[in-house]
Amino acid sequence: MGDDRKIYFDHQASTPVDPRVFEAMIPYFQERFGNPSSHIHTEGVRANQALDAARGQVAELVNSETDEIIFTSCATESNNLGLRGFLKANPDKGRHIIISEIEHYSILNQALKLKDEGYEVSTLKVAEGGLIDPEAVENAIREDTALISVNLANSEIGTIQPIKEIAEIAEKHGVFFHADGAIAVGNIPIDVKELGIDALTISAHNFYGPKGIGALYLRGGNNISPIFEGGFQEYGMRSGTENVPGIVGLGVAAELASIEMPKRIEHLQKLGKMLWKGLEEEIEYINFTGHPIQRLPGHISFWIRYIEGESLLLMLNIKGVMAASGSACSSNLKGADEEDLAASHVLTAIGVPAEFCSGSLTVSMGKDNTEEEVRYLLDIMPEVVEKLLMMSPLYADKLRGKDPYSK
Amino acid sequence: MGDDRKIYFDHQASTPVDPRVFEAMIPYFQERFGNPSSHIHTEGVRANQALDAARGQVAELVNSETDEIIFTSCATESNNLGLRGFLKANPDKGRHIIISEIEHYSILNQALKLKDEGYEVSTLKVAEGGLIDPEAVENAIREDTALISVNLANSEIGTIQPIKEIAEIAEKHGVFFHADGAIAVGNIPIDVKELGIDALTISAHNFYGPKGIGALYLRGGNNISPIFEGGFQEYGMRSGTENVPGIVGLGVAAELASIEMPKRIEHLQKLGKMLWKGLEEEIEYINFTGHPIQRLPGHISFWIRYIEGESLLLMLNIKGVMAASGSACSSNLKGADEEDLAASHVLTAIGVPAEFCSGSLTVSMGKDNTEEEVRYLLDIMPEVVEKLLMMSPLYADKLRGKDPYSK
Amino acid sequence: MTDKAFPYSEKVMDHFMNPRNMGEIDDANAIGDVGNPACGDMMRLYLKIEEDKIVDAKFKTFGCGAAIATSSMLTELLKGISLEEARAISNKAVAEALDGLPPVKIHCSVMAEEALAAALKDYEARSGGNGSN
Amino acid sequence: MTDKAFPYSEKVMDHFMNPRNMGEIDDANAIGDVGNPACGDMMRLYLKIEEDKIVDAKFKTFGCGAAIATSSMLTELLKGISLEEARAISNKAVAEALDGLPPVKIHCSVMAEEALAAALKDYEARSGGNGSN
Ligand SMILES: Cc1ncc(COP(=O)(O)O)c(C=O)c1O
Ligand SMILES: Cc1ncc(COP(=O)(O)O)c(C=O)c1O
Repeated sequence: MGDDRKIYFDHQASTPVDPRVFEAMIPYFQERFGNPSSHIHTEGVRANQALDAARGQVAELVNSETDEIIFTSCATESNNLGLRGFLKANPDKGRHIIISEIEHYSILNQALKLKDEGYEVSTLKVAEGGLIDPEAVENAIREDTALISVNLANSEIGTIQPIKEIAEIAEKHGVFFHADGAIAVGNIPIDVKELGIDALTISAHNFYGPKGIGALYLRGGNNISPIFEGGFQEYGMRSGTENVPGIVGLGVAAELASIEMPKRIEHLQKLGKMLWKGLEEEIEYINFTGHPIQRLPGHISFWIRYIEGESLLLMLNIKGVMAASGSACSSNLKGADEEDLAASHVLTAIGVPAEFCSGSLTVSMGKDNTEEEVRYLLDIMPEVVEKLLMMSPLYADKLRGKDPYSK
Repeated sequence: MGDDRKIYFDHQASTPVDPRVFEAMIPYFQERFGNPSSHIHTEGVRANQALDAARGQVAELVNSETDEIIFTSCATESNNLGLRGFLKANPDKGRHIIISEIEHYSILNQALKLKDEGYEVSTLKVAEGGLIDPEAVENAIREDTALISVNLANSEIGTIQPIKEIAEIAEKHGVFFHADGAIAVGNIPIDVKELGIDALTISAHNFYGPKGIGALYLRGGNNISPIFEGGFQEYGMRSGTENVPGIVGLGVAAELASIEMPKRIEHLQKLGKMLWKGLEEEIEYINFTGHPIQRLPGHISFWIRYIEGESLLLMLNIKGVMAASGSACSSNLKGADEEDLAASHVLTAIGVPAEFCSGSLTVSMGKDNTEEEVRYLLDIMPEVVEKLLMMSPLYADKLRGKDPYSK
Repeated sequence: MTDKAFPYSEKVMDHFMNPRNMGEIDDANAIGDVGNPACGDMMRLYLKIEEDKIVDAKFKTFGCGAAIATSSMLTELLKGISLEEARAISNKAVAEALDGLPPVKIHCSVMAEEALAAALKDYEARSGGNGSN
Repeated sequence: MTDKAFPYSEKVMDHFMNPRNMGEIDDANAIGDVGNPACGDMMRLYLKIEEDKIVDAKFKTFGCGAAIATSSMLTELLKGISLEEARAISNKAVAEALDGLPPVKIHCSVMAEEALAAALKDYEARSGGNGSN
């Protein structure tokens, strides 16, 4: 299988823990392993201090108050706490919610459950580049709208939403506004005060922190109920012994992101442009997805006519390049039923015809990727694509003049 | 503050991660950091294989099938998934549940919420040693009993419940039976098949695994609903990107526990006996709590007449000994209201008068504690107790013949 | 609930990377065209049948790794066998020949069986229905 | 929502470990006995008052670290001051003198204030009520 090169271009699915983050976590496994609820003894106090410090670091990253950060186990949990927790605590706020059609499953499937429970859900359409129209949000708001939830950036197509504009509308109408920042926080500048949002989902493993830890920013004064009961940790909003090393890791990842973000973004934008341009020049049947400008730095998504995405990914992987078809963390094929194999809801939403969605690819670069790695991908793409085109009955048809993609 | 001795006697609150567990986790932070849902590339596949291996190790520890183990973020979540998840999926099973009065807050507070939602809750009394009477369980079962949940071992008083007997009764009446094994699994032998239970809560940080990871054993054929929605990880029962290093750690902790348990128990029983005997001989006003025999190895709990628990703990901590007053992980004093300062529900349940509960202490030893450490505690206890007695107005009254503890 | 999923078996990967009999048969007398790109998979099977015997088999496939590997394996199994033997080839046989497929990819082997059935039906139609059982 | 809780300040720990004025005053002419063990805290304050001046103060306390430290600090504050000055001592003053208390322990300083009030009331009762304002 060629050389042993391993190029990781799937940072939207997960990122490696930064060595400095890991270094900071180490003491909390074996030495400083106390339970933060053990207030009375040294180890408990130390654990508590670690929590406080991390809370401050995360607050700093998003410009919130320290006590507006609630630690959770993942972005999925934060999304559930943000929506379900708010609705539970505010049953009088109405039975209508607004989301977009390109949300992560942790929002979409909640919306489905909420529908079962009698809520009405307005699902906003997006434009071709994946952008939500703030005006559409305003039009969707009703007397009984309890909340709006929108993803800050989409993992599959990279599009960054006009959050500030939507937040202004939400505020104007007094509607609670949650932004799913799972793959945005730590990767692009986010200032909750400047944006004016009520809640924000934060995911450590998407910006060089560990898996198993997330957070929810909740603007002071907002009331939410926990989604599970217990010993009242996290201001009573998230029970369970705190994942201290994970929280410490999230904190340090946040601090590093605060400091290094401009440098990281500059680097990723350069790589992104290089890849975009290279692919555009070399791959004849390529179609880029998502917004050309309002997108995550270093995130390139596309589909290629006549060839299927998984087989392309598999071939790239054999050549040492790891990328994703759609959102890797959005669904679990293990034991899933056939439905999950259907075209991505995000791609159909941005107008890619269902029959072409299975060709979609997401290349998401990280701070440690290099130009040389991008060059390597550009080097191998043409032959891999050619090989799959040769196998494709659709391409054969096209060569015979019956192009399935030209109507 | 004397020498720099640090003796950790608070293993019921949390345990240090075993060096071998930590060693096994290390690669999954920086090298093998893939998202298990990234099925198509090498890093995703590796992450997936790590999950499978850990699932097998945990299954082995409790003698379940591999696919009967669902990973969660903590015991609190497992308890909520076990109860709430079952009730959600089985609304036709009735609106009555049975718990005991010495459950952890993650069960007690759920029961309160369930009451609000129209469920009826029978709360079983316990005997002086903290034991639940299986006959009382049988008497509490009604036509509409949906589930029974009982803690396998209690963190505050160490008592181990007659789970097999209760499970037989539950089975006889066709009632779902969940056991909260948070501090029992990994510390005493547990065989779900032999016990005949439907669900079991597992907590990694209570047996030398990391914080931030737990599991729920769910007997095949039982149906539960997730408590939050998302991308269908963990057989659709627990969404969110998996905490891979945490899961790997839980797996190895389980394997080590499987292998070393007899040795660990023997060691802890020896330490426990030594401490019990020593305290009995040296501390005049001591009262042990919990069951003298049916208790966690290495777990000693007691209260001392005339003196208060927190001040005793503080003094011990200054002398380098870390122990707990009641269950450290059961409540969070940070920002809690005065109510939390009330007497422990567990101690009042076993008949300790409320006015004495604040004197309670839990010394929970671990596999790496030594006889020398026990001897040290026995050495310092008399002078610490004496100092607090001298400060106590209650003791002064007793010396004057007005003993508040003798009626 | 199942625990085996990805990765593919080595055999699947081998057939994916080095597909056997990939291409078209210009003078095929049996073509099976099944699936469609909207479902993520499309397979076109070409057979050359002489005197109730499959003398050549080729394919073109648009689809995932499993789809390509099952196509490749199917053509391998078909080459040189009689029509009767071919009719007995089930999706399970193809999957087994590949040392198994992940549960979510079983449909690929079903597609292979369907492609074969379609090709045999095409052959019957072309030959006036005299090739049936 | 608050973030500062334990640990206690160094001053609290110092007064807890080395309580000042621990004990009883045999000829106290003002005793304040408040709290009860069921609430986790009980404090008994002994004062020796001469000509409207507190010449001695001692305590016995059953309670947590904060309860003991506030008792100790209260007696320190009281020694040598006039009754009028004593009446002005609030729970806040005691807490502040200890460099603050965790929010959940504020009730300990309240108990100190109550013990003082009870002792002063006891003094008034003993001296026929002529010490009040
Ligand atoms: C019996 C029992 N169940 C559940 C828990 C909750 O564990 P965690 O805080 O790790 O979620 C505890 C904590 O001590 C416990 O003792
Ligand atoms: C926008 C968005 N929200 C939420 C999630 C869920 O994250 P996790 O699986 O870490 O809980 C993802 C995962 O990719 C995501 O892309």
